[in-house]
Amino acid sequence: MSPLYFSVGPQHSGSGHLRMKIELQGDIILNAEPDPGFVHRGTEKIAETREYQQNVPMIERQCLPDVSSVSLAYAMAIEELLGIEIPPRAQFIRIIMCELSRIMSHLYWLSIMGIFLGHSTMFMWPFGDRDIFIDIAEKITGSRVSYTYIVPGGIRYDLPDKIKEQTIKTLDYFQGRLKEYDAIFLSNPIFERRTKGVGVLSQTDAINLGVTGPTLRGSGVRGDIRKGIPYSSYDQLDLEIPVFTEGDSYARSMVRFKEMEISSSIIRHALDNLPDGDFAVKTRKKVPEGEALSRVEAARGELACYIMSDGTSKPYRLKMSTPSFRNLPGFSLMKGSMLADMPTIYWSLDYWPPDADR
Amino acid sequence: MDTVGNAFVGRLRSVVEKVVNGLKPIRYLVNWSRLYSLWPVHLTTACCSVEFGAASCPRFDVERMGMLPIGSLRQCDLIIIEGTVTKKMAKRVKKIYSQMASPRYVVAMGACSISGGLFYNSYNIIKSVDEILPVDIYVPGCPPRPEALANGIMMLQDKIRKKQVNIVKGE
Amino acid sequence: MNEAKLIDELRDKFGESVGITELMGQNEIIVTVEKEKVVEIAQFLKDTYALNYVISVSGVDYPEENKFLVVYHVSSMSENGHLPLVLALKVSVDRQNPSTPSLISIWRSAEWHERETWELFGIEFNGHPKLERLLLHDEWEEENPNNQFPLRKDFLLED
Amino acid sequence: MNIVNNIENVLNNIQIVELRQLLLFVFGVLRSELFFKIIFFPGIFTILITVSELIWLERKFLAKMQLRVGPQYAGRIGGILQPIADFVKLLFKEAIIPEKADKKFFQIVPILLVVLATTTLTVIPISETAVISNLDVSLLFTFAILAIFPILTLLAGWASNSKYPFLGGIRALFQQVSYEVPLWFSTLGVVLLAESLNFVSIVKAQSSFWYILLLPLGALTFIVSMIAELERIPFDVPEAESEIVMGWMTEYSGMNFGLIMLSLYTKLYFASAMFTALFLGGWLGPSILSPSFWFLTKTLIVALIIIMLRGVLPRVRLSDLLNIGWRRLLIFSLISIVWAVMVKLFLLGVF
Repeated sequence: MSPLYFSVGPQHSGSGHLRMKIELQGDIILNAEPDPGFVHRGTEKIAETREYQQNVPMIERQCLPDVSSVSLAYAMAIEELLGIEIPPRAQFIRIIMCELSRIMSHLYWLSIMGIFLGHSTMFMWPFGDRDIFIDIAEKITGSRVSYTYIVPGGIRYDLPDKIKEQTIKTLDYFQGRLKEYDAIFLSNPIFERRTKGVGVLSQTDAINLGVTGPTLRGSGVRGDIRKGIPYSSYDQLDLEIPVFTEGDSYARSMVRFKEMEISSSIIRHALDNLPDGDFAVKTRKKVPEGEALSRVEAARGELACYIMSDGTSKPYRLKMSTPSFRNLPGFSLMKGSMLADMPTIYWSLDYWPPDADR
Repeated sequence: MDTVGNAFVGRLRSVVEKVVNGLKPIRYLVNWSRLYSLWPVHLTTACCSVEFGAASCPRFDVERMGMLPIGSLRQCDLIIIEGTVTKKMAKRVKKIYSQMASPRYVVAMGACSISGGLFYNSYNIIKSVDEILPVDIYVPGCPPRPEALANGIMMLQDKIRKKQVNIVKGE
Repeated sequence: MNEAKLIDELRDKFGESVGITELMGQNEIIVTVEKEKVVEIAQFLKDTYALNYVISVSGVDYPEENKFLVVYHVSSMSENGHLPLVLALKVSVDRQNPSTPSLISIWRSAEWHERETWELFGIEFNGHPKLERLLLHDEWEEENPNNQFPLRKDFLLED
Repeated sequence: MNIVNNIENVLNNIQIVELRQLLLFVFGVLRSELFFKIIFFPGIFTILITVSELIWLERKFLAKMQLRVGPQYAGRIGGILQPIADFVKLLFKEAIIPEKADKKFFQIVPILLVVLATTTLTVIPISETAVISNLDVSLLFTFAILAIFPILTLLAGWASNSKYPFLGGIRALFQQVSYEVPLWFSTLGVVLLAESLNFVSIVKAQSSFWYILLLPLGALTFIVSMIAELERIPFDVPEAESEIVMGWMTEYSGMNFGLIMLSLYTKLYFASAMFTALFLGGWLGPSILSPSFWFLTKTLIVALIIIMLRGVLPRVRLSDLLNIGWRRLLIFSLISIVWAVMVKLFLLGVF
C-alpha cells in the first residue's frame, strides 16, 4: 500500500497553530515533519524599531501562557548591560511571579494533554483551576494574562496587601486538586498505556538534539538553569529538580506534574521570608554599548535572550532563543510510532507555536 | 458551489424560503435555533487562543450559549479569529472559511485581528481580518477577557435574531 | 573550568585565526574566529571542553562594516546539568556573498537555528542538509523581489 | 366513543364506491392499535423525545462532571430545548456534498443509519403489551440489524473520498466487527437461561432473579462491547478528534450530519434498552410504578453510566482496542457461557 501523505494542518483539533506533514503507512508514521511559521510576526525585527521599555509587552505576547519568564529574561539582559543591581525584594517577587506563571503554564499544558487523549474532563478541571491562579496574578499585576509586571530595573509596583493569605489559601486548595488530577488522569491505566514507552528520547540524543526543559529532564539529564546557574536569588531557595530516566512521554508528563508541587512550595518559601525594601531601581533610557546574554528557566525550557546594543535607546539586535523552537527536533520522535501516538508525543514536548515562531 | 444542497431541494427551497421569511413565528424559530447552537471551528490563529480556552473553561463556560466545540469544519458555523493573522495563516483561513457550510459567522477577537494591534508594522501579518473575511462581530482587547468574548457572542446572537433568513446562498 | 586557560590554549593551538577574545560577566567568553577554521575550532571545543549544547545561533548585520556576524552561543550540558561556561563563537562573513560552513556535523542542535538564520538573513550554511523555507510563507519571494531577507538592516518596515 | 361512530356513518354514506372504501381503509388504519404503537407509544414519538432528552442529558451531565453549567439559555429552564435548537439549525444549514464524493452513497448512508437504528427499537418491549413487533426470534433480529452498521460506516467513510474519513471508516470497520463477536457470546448466557430468543419471554423469565445477578460477567462483556459498538469514549477511535478530525463523519454537514447524530443517540438508547431487557428484567419491578415507567428509568440509568464513562476515561489506542476486543473480551464471554451452563444445571437441580 503506497504511503498516505497528509498534513495535520493549522485547523485540526490535534495540532495548535502548526502544520505537520505526516507520511503514513497503514497506521505507522513513516515521517513527521513540523512546518512552523504560522504565527511568525517578526518580533525581533519590530523590537529594533522600539524603545527598550516599549518592547516588554510585545515580547510577552510570544508565550502568553508563561509570561513572567519571558519578561524576566529580557529584563535581566538589559540589567546586565546597564550594570545595575536589583534590590532583593524585587528578586523575590520576580521568583514568585515566575513560579506562578510556571504553574499556570503547566496547568494549560495538562488540560490540552487531556483533550488530546480524548479526556474532556481533564480539559476542564486544570483550566478551571488555572483561573484561581489568574485571580492572584490579576490582583498583583492588574491584568489576567499579559502582566508587563517585570520590567528592566525591577518590577512595576509592590505586592498588594493580603496577597499572602490569598496565595496560601489557593495553594492549599491546589494540593488537593493535584491529588484528584493524579487519581482521574495521570494514574489512569489508559493514560499510562498510551504514554509509557511512546516517543522515547535517550539521554545522549536529548543533549545532542539540544532539547530543553521538561523534555530534557524527562530523559535523565538534570538540566535546570535555576539549579545550574542560579539567577535572581534562586540560590537562597532549596530547589529539588524532578528527573525521570525513561525519556518517554510519560516521564516528560510526570516531570511537569511534579514541578507544579515544587513551584507551589517555592512560592510558599519565598512568601514567608520576603525581604522588605524598595522594589525597583531607576534605569536610564539609553543603554551603554555592548552585548548581553541572559538565560532563564521558563516553563517550557531554557529561554536565552541575547541583546546587542549600540548606545541608543533602541536595541541593535534582539534574539530570543525560545524553548519551543529548541524542542523542534523532538518531532523526529514520531517516526515509527502509531498515528494515535502523534498527539501524545506532540504535546508531551509542550510546544507552543507563537513561542517558536516569534 | 452551485450544488448548494439542503434538506429542501429544487423549487421547494425557494417556496420554503418565502414561507419562512413571510411568517414571523417561523422566521423567529429558525433564527432562534441558529443563535442557540453556534458551533465554533477549532482554529487557533495566535496568542488570543489562551483566552478563548479560558472562555470555554468551567468559570466562563461558553457552552451555556450552546457553543459545542465540534471537530470537523463542515458542521461548524462560527469562526473565531483569535489574534494576529499572518500571511501564511491567511491563506488557510480563507480556505477554511470557504469550506464551512453557510450560514456562517465570523468573530474577530483581539486587537491584532481588528487592526493589526501590537504588531501593526510587522512585515508578515494581515493588517485586519476584514481584508480576507466578512466579519460580523469585533471583540477588542489584547487579549480580550473571556467575559468580553462572551459579550461578543451575545451581540452576535442579537444580530442573528434580527437577521433575514435565506436558505439558498450563504450570507 | 577557568576561562583564561581556555583562551590561551585556543591562542596557541590556532594562532592567528583566533581573533579578539574577551571575558564577559562571570563566566562568558567571546571568541571571534575566521570562517575557514571555524569547523576545527568547534570540533576542538567540543572534544576538550565538552561544549556540546548550542543555545542559539543569531545573525547580526553590520551594513557600514559590510559584514554579517554569525554568533554561536554554546554551553556544555552533562548528565547532571548545566555547567556555567557559555562561549560565544563569532564568525564574520562578507556581506556580498554571505556563506559559512555549517556546524551541524559537530553540533546537531544547531540545525533549526542555522536554517532560520539562513531564511531571515540570507547567510548560506554550506553543508546544511535542509536549507528550506521555515517561517515565512511560500509567496515571500514574489511579494518582495528586491530584498528577501527581513532581518537585514536595509529591509525597512513601513510604520 | 361516539365520535368514532358518527365518523363511520358519514363515511358509509359517501356515494362514490372507491372513495368510500379508500377512506374507510384509511380510517381503519388510523384507529388500529398497531398504528398507535408505531407512531406514538413505543414508536417514533417516544424515540424522538427520549433521544433528544438523552442528548440534553449527556451535555448537562458531562458539564456537571466538569464543574461547569452546560447549555442553559436555550429554553429558559436549564437549556432543555438545546437539542431542538441544534436539530432545527441543522435542518436549515447548507448540506455540502463534496465534488469528489460518490454522491449516491454519500447521501444514502445517513438515511439508512437512522432507519436501521429505529428498526432495532421495534422489537424491544417497553412493557408487556407495548412492543411493536413481537417476533419470536427478536434477539436474532437485532443481531442482523447490528451487523449492517459496520458496512454503513465504512461506506460513509469511503464515499466521502478524502483522507480522514477513509481512515475513520477503516478503523470503524475494525472496531465494530471485532466487538460483535464477544457481544453475541455474552447474550448466549441469557438465551440459555431464558430458553427463548424472544425479548418478552426473556424478560418474563427474569421475574425471580434478574440475570445481572446470575450472569455478572456476561453483563460486563455486553456493556463493554456495546460501548465499542456505539463508538463512544473510551472506544472513540473511529472519530478520534485529535488524530483524524471527526473520522468518518468529517465530510457530512447540514441535515446529513443531523441524521447521523440522531442515529448515534438512537443507538445509545437502543443499547441501554437492550441491556435492561436482557439483564435488568425489562419492565419488572414492584407495582407501585407502571411497568413501562420501570423500563424507562432503568434504561436511563444504564445510559447515564455509558455517558459517565465519557467524562472519566481517555481514548484507547487502536492497537489496544483490538487487543481488548479479541483477547480479553472474547475469553470473558466464553467464561460467561460456561458459567451460564453451570447456573442452568444448578437451577435444574442437577447438583
